[in-house]
Amino acid sequence: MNTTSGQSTQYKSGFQRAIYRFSRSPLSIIGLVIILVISVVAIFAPFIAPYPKDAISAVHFGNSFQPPSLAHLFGTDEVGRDVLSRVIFGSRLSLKVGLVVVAISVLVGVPLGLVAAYVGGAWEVVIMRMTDVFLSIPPLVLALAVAAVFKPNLTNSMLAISFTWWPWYVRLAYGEALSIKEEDFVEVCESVGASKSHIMFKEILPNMASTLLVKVTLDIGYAILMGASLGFLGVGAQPPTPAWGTMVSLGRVHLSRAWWLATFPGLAIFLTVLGSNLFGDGLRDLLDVEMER
Amino acid sequence: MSQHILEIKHLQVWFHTIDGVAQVIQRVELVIEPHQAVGLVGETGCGKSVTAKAILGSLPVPPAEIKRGEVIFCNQDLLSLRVKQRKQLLKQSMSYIPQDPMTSLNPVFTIGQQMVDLIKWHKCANIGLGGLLGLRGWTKNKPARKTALQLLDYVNIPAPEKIVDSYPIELSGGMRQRVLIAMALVGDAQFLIADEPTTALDVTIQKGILNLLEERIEERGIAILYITHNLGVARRLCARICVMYAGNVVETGPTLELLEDPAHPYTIGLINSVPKLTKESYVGIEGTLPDYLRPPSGCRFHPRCRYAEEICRNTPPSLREVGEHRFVSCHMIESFR
Amino acid sequence: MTPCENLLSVESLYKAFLGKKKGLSRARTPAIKAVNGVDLEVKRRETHALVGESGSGKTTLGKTAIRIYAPTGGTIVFDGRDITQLAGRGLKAFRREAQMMFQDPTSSLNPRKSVSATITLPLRIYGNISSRQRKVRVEELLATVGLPRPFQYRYPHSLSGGQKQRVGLARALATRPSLIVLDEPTSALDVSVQAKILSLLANLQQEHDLTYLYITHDLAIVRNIATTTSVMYLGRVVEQAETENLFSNPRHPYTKALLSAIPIISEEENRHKPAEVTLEGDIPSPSNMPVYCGFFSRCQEKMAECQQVDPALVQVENDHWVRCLRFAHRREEERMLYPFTTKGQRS
Amino acid sequence: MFGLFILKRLSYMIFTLIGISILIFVLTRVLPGDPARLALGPEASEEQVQDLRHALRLDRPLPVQYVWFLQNLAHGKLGKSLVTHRDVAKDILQRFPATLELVLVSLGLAVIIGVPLGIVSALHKDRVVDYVARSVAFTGISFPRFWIGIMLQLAVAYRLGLLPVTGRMGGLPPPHVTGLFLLDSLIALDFTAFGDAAIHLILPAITLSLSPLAQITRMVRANMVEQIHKDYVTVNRTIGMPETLLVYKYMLKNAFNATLTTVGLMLGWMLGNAFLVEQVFSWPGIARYGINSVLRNDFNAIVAVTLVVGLGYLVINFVVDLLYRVLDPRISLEK
Repeated sequence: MNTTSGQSTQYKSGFQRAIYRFSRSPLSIIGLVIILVISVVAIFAPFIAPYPKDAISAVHFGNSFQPPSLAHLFGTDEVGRDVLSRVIFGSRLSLKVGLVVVAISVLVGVPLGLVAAYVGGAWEVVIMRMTDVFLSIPPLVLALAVAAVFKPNLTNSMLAISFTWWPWYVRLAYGEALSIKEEDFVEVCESVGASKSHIMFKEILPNMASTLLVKVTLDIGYAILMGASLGFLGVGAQPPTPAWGTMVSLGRVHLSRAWWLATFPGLAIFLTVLGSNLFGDGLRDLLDVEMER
Repeated sequence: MSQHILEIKHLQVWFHTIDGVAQVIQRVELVIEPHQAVGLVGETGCGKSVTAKAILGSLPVPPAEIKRGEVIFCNQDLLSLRVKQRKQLLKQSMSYIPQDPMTSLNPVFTIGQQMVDLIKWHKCANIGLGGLLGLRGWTKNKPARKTALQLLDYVNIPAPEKIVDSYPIELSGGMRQRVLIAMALVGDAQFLIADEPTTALDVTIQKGILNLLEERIEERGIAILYITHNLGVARRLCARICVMYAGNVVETGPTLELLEDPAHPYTIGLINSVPKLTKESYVGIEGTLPDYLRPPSGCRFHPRCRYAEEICRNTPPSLREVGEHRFVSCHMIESFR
Repeated sequence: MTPCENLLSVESLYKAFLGKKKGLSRARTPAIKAVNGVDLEVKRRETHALVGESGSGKTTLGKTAIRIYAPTGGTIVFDGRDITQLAGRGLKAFRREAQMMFQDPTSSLNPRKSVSATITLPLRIYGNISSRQRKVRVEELLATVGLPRPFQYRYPHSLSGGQKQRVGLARALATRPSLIVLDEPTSALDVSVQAKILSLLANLQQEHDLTYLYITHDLAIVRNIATTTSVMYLGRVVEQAETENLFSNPRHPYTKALLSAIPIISEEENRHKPAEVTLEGDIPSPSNMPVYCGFFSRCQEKMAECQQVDPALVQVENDHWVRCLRFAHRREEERMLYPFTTKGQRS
Repeated sequence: MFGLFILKRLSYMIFTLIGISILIFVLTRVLPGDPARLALGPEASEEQVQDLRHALRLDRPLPVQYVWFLQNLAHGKLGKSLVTHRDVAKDILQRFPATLELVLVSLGLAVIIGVPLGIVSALHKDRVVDYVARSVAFTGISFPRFWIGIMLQLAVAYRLGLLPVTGRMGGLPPPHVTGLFLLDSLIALDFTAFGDAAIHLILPAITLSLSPLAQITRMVRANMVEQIHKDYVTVNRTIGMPETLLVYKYMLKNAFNATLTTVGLMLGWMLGNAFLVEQVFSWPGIARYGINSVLRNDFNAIVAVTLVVGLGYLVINFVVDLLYRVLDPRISLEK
């Protein structure tokens, strides 16, 4: 509705409206809270962790396999290191995996998707067929193959995951760009003589930003999950680095005797992924409604 | 009680949105006689579709709220009936033609399947498990399919046998609209609400549909509430016209009288804004539509009205009789007519 | 070269869209012949109306005429220069002289860009003026289309339909074009808003010596603003004449049907409408075009030979052309009187 | 019309399959890490490694290797596994039914629970049922499969001793007909074997089906909610069509088409994720075989497993596309 005679209604700007609607759905708030907590924990890990030295190398054979107690909230592992501290430092690694993988995938995938959709012709066939090939292999298998060939460490596992992840962004960008390029304002820019790159990156890309944001939020969680899976299979970060996936895999060996070794890192993964899922989904409902207007 | 087929008394509908409460329908009065075609005319956002939805009971109640008013149909107030009762009443005597033929038919079922379900349902309460599963054999059942074919022929669709087994996507806009009209004529309803059925169609096809509607309505003696934003279409089909502006009925009257000699300032402005074949000059109406979140006090047209006085700004006007079946909702009507 | 009388003239223009590719094979679904041999002349400072229903190819013709789409056949001459084969820099240079205004207000503005960003884009490409001058030019343009200055900071979702169309118009005026193609600019608007936009367009035509190619299906508007009118059906011009002439003496059966179908308001408008004509059936699909007269299936006055011969555009009066066999006999007489002016076979 | 579609899709599948083979072939051959050295281990002498390289034609230029590889592939010979020294094709044939059984049961579980849950939560949008369903969906997706597997093992199998911890069969497997123990035992009417196979299957199936269950619920809910806003729903409801008919016939069929693609995707997704579940429950399927071959860089096996899984993926997508066309007339009738 537009303004009436003179006094213009005080409209909540798009952003305020978004905040109001976001605050009305409890699930999204929980998601946001979880993500904030984990990011804070990751940033201030050295100060938060009760035994910062345990995270890397310290060894106290004395109190190995201590069950969770006041001194060691998450108990201690087979060499006596405090599991809580290792989990806290592990959050750094996981967030790094999530962010790096998503960043690489967006930087590689989105421009390819845009070119395939807008320029079309040979580009479209080559890019989309290549994407189909990559996507027709289950991601874990491909990542596993790539990670195993390299020396197993964190960086290689991140590259392996990105190697299988970028095609999803090509497909997302391709689908969105195809529908946006039908809009009249794209034709207007063409008729005014704007360059192809201007149209792709300054006209089409901003309009898919919201869908991209939703996928990025969800994918950070899934990338962490994939990273942990690779760790679990032994191709991720090697001990003693405190990676959640590896900790679960090692904890599994002593499962019967020390259940807490595997349980708490797994719980941490679960919480992170849950947080990013809830927040991402809340974001999607929010942006869809905004789209409808 | 009254011999009107439908009577709306002082209907008021508000919508609760995030930005606040939109007082969309302020006061709607409407009377429809049996076998009479009444046109509800107004620009986008004046609340004509909301009025129709209020009658049909398809207003989504969470955001919408019917503050007050009665919709008396066959001597019962629809608004106070329970859903089950209202559906039963509507099933027998009221039907509806939607606006956009492209999206109003279910895309994954053939025309025949949808019509047979409707016909079956009109006759008996339940349509049995076969109907529910949409088994292909089921739609071949003789009586319902025969009625469907008759109805399609009744709305001048060429080759109904082919149409019955085709999917909506295979039909043109005009053809789909005829199917929707056939569906609306399934039960022998005495009252029909048509929500701008021809807006999405081309002019020549629209003419065909209007002719069809006119003939069938006269034949069956159906009363119709025809909603449109096009005065010309209303003139062609309706005996009486109600002009709506910003949630109020501002003027009603017999079609020819109202168009030749409009009374309410808004109707005058509206008729003057339409480009005519006689090349009379057209001048729009100053200002813009009011904002329902902060509607202007008193008469909602006062910010755009030349004759607005102090009284117009404070007290909302009510419909006053100014001639034979002519009603106008304006305080200053005597001063300039 | 003296500016010739026609700003834009188009001869036997064709535009076909290739059908969808069938799998890897070369075969495609039949091409859709949107524009099927059109001749058109638009004089300077004139409003030439293109009238027709959906599927008649009027929008495609409008876009092809100013090279938004590349034509598949025929020639386009703009201000004396042949722009049919223009490409690259040449095409870009031409673009500033002809702009377009679109039908759907919401989809013609990028929702993520502010009003000033939308209007500045053409200025940045052609204006080569400093950013400060650009800001002044934007405010000047907003004033021309009747929008207050602070509107430049607003975004499309907070504007009404009419206001969005005014922004679209301001953008079209940015490069000071001489021709604007208006694709049903007011059909998505309400009557009261439409009237204001139409009067704005009329004033701008006087002030800036603009030529309009006005595409619409609303004959009442055409009657009020157009000097010449071409009626289109299935990608072809079936009748073209001075607007007065077309309304007072329509020749082609389709034009008569169109005129008789217009819903009118006042009684005296009836006098301007021809006898009652109602069409049955639907427009044949443009992919399998009949070889004979496209209107045959719906024509009330069809004759036997209408199904064999594809009629050519024939001059029946000074500046009044019809494409119908009923007037074909005129051609024989004409050959004697004006041997060289039958439009179809320009030498 | 259908013939053309099938032909087009088949050519498309073959094309993608070749793409996969090139991708995997390059991965195993070109990237650093000499397969022969890795296979024989550090203590093997240099010329032993050279013999192996020659035997596997690793010393030839890459294109020649690829052509040789394709010829073998054509004859169904996938080469010898460097670890078990048995023909890789046999290994895979022997293990594939185990994975298939696990995947099918898990998918069945996910669909049977997921679809109704999705419908119910869509119809009662933003009410208690909806929140419960959505939180179940979210937790389902967020659980790391391997972790939930371990937790189930710990709690149910180990502590409570209700179910077997690992493995596929307690006693003797039923006579081999299809390789699917449940089916074979039914065919042989040996109910004890059936019971034995079933209890072994419960934990891994639950673990594998958690995430697809969540995805299906979300997709069904999203599609049903999308249908609610469609014009034809409001029109039918206004005409007075009963809710049950409207929902379960008209809306469900529309929603079902889109759900089908998700089910297809889930089946493909499960093939990939069986790796983790089989590792946790030491389930003798090709996934576990694949992991060991990757860890030991037994590149013949890696290529074979990837090809088989890739082929499975493509076949599933093809079937889903075919069903989609049958169910939704719009696509095939598009003029």
